[in-house]
Amino acid sequence: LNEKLLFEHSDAGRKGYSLPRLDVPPARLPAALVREEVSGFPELSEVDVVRHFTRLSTWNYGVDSGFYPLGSCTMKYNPKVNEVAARTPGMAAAHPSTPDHLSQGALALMHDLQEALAEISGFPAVTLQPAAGAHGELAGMLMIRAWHEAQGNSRKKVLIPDTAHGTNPATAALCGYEVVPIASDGVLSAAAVAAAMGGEVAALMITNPNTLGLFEAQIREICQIIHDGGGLVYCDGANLNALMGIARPGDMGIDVMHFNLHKTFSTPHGGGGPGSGPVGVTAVLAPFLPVPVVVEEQGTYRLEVDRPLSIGRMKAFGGHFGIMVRAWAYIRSMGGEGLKRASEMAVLNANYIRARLEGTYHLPYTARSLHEVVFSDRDLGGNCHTLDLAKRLIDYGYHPPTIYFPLVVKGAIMIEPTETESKEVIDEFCDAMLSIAAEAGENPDLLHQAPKKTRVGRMDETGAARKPRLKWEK
Amino acid sequence: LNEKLLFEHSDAGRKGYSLPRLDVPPARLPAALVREEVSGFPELSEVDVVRHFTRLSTWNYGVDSGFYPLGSCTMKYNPKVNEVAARTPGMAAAHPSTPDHLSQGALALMHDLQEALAEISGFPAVTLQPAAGAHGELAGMLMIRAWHEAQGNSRKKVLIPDTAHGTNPATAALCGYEVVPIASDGVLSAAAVAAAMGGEVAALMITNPNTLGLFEAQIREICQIIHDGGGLVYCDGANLNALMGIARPGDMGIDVMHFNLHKTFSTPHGGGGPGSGPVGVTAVLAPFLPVPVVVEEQGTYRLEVDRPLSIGRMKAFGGHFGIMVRAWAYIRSMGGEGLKRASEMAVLNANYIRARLEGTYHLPYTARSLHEVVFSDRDLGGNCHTLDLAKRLIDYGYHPPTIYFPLVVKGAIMIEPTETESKEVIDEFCDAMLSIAAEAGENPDLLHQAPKKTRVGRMDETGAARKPRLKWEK
Amino acid sequence: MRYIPHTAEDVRQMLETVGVTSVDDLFAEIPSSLRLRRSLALGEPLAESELLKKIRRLAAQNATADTHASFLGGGAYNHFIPAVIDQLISRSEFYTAYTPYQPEISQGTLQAIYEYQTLICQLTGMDAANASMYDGASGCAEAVLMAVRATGRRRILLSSALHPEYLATVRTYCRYLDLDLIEVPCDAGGGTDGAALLRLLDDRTAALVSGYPNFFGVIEDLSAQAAAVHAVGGRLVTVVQEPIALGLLKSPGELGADIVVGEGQSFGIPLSYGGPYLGFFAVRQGDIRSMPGRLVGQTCDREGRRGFVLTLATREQHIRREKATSNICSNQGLCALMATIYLALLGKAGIREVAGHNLAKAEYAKGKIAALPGFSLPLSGTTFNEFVVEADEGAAVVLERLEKEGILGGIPLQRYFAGMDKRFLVCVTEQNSREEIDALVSALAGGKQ
Amino acid sequence: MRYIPHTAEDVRQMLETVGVTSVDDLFAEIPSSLRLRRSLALGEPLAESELLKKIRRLAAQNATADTHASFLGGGAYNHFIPAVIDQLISRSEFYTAYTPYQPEISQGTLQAIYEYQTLICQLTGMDAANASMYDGASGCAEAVLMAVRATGRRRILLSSALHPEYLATVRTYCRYLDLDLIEVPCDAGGGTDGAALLRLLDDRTAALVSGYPNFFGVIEDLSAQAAAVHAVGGRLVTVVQEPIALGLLKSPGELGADIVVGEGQSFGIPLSYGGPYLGFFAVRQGDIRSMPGRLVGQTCDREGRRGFVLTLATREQHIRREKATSNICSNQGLCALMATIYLALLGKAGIREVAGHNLAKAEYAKGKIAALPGFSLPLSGTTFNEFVVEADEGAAVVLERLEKEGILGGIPLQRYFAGMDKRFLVCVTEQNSREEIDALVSALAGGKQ
Repeated sequence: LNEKLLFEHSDAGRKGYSLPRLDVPPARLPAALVREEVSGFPELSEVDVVRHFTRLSTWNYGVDSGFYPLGSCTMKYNPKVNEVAARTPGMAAAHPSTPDHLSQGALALMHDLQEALAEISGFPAVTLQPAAGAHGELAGMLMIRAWHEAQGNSRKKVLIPDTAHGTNPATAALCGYEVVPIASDGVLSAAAVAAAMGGEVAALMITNPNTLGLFEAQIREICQIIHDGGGLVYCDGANLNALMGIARPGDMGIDVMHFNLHKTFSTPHGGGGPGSGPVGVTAVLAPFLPVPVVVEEQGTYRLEVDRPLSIGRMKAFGGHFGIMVRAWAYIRSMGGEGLKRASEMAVLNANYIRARLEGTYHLPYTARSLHEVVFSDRDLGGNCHTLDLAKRLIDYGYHPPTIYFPLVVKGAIMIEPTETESKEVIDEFCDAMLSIAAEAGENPDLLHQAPKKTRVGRMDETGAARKPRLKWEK
Repeated sequence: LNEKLLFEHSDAGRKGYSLPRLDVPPARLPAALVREEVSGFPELSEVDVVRHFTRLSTWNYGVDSGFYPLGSCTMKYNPKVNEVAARTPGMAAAHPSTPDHLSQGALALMHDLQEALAEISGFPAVTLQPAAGAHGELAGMLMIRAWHEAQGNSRKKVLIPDTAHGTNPATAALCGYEVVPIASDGVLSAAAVAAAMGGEVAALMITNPNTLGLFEAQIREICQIIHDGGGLVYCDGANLNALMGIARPGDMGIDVMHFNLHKTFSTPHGGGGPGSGPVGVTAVLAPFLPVPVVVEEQGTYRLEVDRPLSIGRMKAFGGHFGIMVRAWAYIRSMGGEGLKRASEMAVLNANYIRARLEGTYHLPYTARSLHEVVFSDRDLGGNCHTLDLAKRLIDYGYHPPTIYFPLVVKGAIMIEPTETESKEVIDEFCDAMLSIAAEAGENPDLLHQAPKKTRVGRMDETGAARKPRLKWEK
Repeated sequence: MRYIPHTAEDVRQMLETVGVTSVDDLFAEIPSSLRLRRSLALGEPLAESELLKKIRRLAAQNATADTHASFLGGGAYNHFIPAVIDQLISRSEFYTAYTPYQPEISQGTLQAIYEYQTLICQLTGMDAANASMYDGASGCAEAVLMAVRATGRRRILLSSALHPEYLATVRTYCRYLDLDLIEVPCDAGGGTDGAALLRLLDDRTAALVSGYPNFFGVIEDLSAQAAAVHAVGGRLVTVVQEPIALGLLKSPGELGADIVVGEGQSFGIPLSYGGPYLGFFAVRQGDIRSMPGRLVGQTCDREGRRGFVLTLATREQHIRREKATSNICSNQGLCALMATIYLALLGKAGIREVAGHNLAKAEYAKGKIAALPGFSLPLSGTTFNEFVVEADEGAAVVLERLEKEGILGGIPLQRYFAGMDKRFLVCVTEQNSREEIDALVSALAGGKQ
Repeated sequence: MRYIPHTAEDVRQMLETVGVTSVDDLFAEIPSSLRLRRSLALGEPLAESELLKKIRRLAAQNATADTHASFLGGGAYNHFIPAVIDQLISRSEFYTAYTPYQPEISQGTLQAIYEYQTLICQLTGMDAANASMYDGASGCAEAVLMAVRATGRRRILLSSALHPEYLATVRTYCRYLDLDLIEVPCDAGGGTDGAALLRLLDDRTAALVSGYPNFFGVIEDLSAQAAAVHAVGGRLVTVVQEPIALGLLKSPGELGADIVVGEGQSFGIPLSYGGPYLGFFAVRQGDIRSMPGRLVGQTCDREGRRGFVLTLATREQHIRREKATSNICSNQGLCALMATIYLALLGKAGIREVAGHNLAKAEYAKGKIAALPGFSLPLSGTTFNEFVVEADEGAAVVLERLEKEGILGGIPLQRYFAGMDKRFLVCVTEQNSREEIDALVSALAGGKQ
């Protein structure tokens, strides 16, 4: 089925909305302020709108459609009861400016979540305000800079390993920092860090386990070097799903870390958002947390805003509360042992995939994997590349892995299965991967022409960027 | 994507359900009463179950997927707010044995719905208990028989026109009646009824508008003949969507009629049910209504069960309350004028389809159509039949019309568009119908091989019936 | 009008194509004397926000397990409903579809029903199940009719420990079919009296119909009943009004039942003040073609791919008309889907565990109540999750007292049985916490404990 | 464990394939000294039923428009949300998907965002909109950064009538970027002071940032501000915290704005105690490549079929790293979808009608309150659906009194502005009935009317 744009369905006079009869006298604005109409706006009945979006949805692929092994994105199952929890009227309809004493349920939940994240990560203080991982990074790096400034110290450099997410350098830049890349050999060595450290260096930004799915085994030594040099260590928490109940970043010497509630804590990705990116910090950094912070005193909760050293606000209001409710529901449903089991099974799944594919696909880094595994397209035959493999997987009914990232692996294929996938699902996926590798040698056109079973084929992305068409016009 | 059966996914030890820790001592039944296990039951995690049914759903076609012109089924849009209304906790969680004084909200809604149906149909008394149209028919015919018996009158025959739904004769048989068919010529003539009427005839069962979409214009005279002969008239209310606010069956001389809340009143069909089949009757028949009946006294509502002439219960409890909530929400959302507009636009849509297709498709009965129109496959070329047309429509993205019914039309194609379809949708459908008629002449294989775009093609139905496989076995 | 898309211009163009000048002309075949010359008195249309306000106001006038501690059972049960079910049945491909007449675009519904049929067979121990009936009561009536068809006999023995509303429904269905409906009394345990049964059984008997558990919560001796009724050539119809019990109890099929019907509401279907619920219906292999209702069967398409279709439709009304096995022409499709999802989530271990919790909670409550002065458990039979309590001071007084403490204490049996004014039926499920049960006991005792 | 499917046998087989003997061995690379040697102290897992009980108990401790008559606005608005929205966004293909990196299986998300971008352009009168930002406040901060990039200037004038939390967010984002942030005071009408603005503008000025309507509900004179800021070569950044107003008001684009950002929560997104909301962001044609955030563009596939893709990604962090226009690497996908559905349902007529109701209700309330002794409306500017009230007895006292009568009367301005202890901000939307407004007025008067 094809589906036109909303605007192409429109017919003058239709409406899919109803208002009660106006029970007060009508009012007018001064004519000079008033527009004619919202030109171009669609006019549709309710059934038009419902069919339109129902049809659009069928062109999408979600976690509920099938296996979604997007590396570094932790596409785990999103429990349905969490959706119910977030929609509980007393939660979903609460206005953010309601007085604290009439918001005790919301505040209690936030406080409980802060405490749970602190326990999981080993950081004594947590802010829930940041809206997403990158936003949490920004908050974290601003706190690091604020701490340095509070010491009268204006260091200007940040060390970032070559395996880092692109947000890390972008965030450092937003804090007025200059980025100094460090080469790793899959795992960062304390020696490399020691060589790069100096009096100008404010911080190191690290991801652990890193984007190759490898544990930064020298993390303790690395933190020690940075600390000894007067710097702080930021950890990108995107890969926390490997570590829950196993090891805590706060115990490793790290000073700041953000959480991705939409990865580790099972909240839905929503087609690109909203996420939520709380940040945990050491006691030293706690005074710098953004406001508001939820504080408990004798069983009563309040939003504390008067914190003189705070970096300020990251956004309006207290953060993505609706996402917090879901994450809280997840943590309470799993319990401490359940979270540990989640990390264990996530790591087992990744290692099982690795074991099944290793002979066929090239594995550039061979240290033991944690929750994800990165292959390359080196050994694919028939002039087939990672992109072709990805598109062919679509025809097999799978969402492709993350591709061409991390940049340190040429033609990277980054697979993160998560713990919610059964052995059955993983086996079928591995079978497909092996079958595609065979096809690449025998019938490479199957890969080059893929996908064939989708509503549209490969798109002209170059054309899209060269002459951008960013909105519909008649 | 293929999808195995639940049982084929199963793996010993999985569970998608959780219970609180048992807070009382465990108990045991005498061992002789206890089974080993429920042999064969599946074992799945929550994500397994969610993916399974999500995938299955994508093989279905619903009203929200597109146009569903199934004649006599009134597949109108099912408003989303009605789903919310039915799920309101105070409604969805109410136990049917709650004392009346603690169920006033539910009872008030039922009473209000009874009154609204009475107003729409012109019948002074309404029961909401029957579970579906055929169940309402049964209740209605039992009341007719009970009335006769109460008069000491044991007539044994029921007149049924050849255009009737198959449920009509089946229902009459369940009431111990013998069925006497009457031939109509599209519309039933008073003369034919007069000729068939006699002292043995308990009732006439009629559908108005009938299954050809034609109004039974002599209905008043027909009712008079039946009444004069000592009989009663039952009306199948399946086609009420043509008449709301236009004319009322109760004003035509009809004695009993059932409603289909899942047709006329927009409640979802649910893949085959649940429906709801209230019945309206004249004052004379009111004492025979099934129990319970919702009664109001000075603003207080109660379920009345002590009605000595009642035919008894049609089922446990008060009926399909969840469906009643949806129908009530629909009626209140539309108001009196809105319901009339619905019937008007439903009839306009049917006549517009008729006008657009009449030159190409054979129209066996030419009286003015109301809410549906019946064509035949007589003029289809290439040895194509109604079934082929239906399957080809699937490839065009439509649900086929009702086919091979009513029986009086050979190769019937029965199209009911309903009022919720826009001119745009209807035009596209008519274009498809015309295009298929052309294909039948030019390339009949397109029809014979259809559908091609579905997950499975035409099924071996004969094989299925010859050697029934009605459950999965290892 | 948010549900009707026609603009004035659409209507103009369409009327022109039809060849009439006004919408009113479309109704020209309706005699003028029959036209309604006034507006329907149904009030102004409500905006969506007003409608929701109104329904919430009404809903607030109903007592439920959210507002009260509830011990109501008696054919409708307060079990936990996992959130997954509503999420999945709310997919419009399921709930806005019609009967799967076109199998090529209905495989979702068809496969789910096939799975449902399988689950019901596994649970009941029977060979085949239909796609569902309206509810337990009407399913029970259809079972009686089927037993009559299958045996050619016209005498039906009905246990008087069946749900009274099921009995009433059977009577309605059979009202004009010239059958002998005979009630079999109960024994002191609350089960069908075995001695009386033997007296009443004869070679004109088509069937014995009894509950498992029965209306009083008592687990009947199905083996003995099966032996007795089979001895005279009749059928045993087993009615399961609380099928969670089958997670623990031996299946009726194993004990000799010939037709098993019941109420599936316990399987993830909201109480919803009485409906829609789910009648399940299962039979032995030899009786498949005389079973009422829809059936889904496995087959394959032209290319050999597995698929599912409605089958054996020759039994049904749209083909057989007055000779049909039943006049039913729908099934409880969406409710059957709910039950299928529910049972899939529970699985083999879950159904047993839930049943175990129900039993344990009810036994705990029984023990506490039996120990209270002024209260007794008058029936000695083994029960599952509900049981009859007798109160010296009278059921009505006691229940009213409980109500004042926010407890819906049970169903007064006087509602169904004249003279049982001291008895009420108490149901305890996995949803009732120990705290709630203790509060019930304490309130029964007059709050003086 | 309902979310983890591994059985003991699965684990055994998988470990064997991996070639280790225990799950613990998988973590061998983690130094033993870093291993957590105890269980996480997070308590027992809750069953689904317990979880729901717990969340409901918490939810009952929050006051909302369901429990109180609410006149809270100030950047988050109580508008009606049609049921359709939740039904559609609950389709798992939408909400469980990730960023549409693979366009062939993401056309649903991509087309919806393209429609969203179009709707935002139509509403704001701008040429291009991105796929959304976190919220209005962070969008406002990004707009400041963009103005700095686009002009190469470092001086920013911020209206002091902007939402105080937006101002605070701008300050946080700019904290270490060496910019001059200067506040422009308000005039007596409650708008940005025009004379002060002219004094502060100079050729180092990158942008003026002002609200429309502003935090006090007042409709600013955008034309004059645009003329003034353009005269010195700067940009006008318009911040719309209540975009329902754009159903009636001239679009910022028409009045000369260069960058329009705002909060889209009003468009069908639940209040949800402050988030997730929706930052919209729109610019003129020439600025597209310096805009932050994701963009969806139209293109076609190899066979010429129309389709949509993420485009102009060269601006973004995963390609440009430290040179990116922003560090944002997500959008508010699902919230943008809600807004798209909301606006599609309202359409051209609906958005105007809703805006008209808001205006009418607020004007009605203003008239009644202005007439009360002891109360005044201190600002003379034209407002849309919120306005400032001054109470002689002090805002805190008044609001506390209202609270006791079940009314959330408004936001005390003392919370943000020292010395404004008599003022509070009252918001009236289409959700407030006349009855509620009258009750507010009566309660303000001390209930003595």
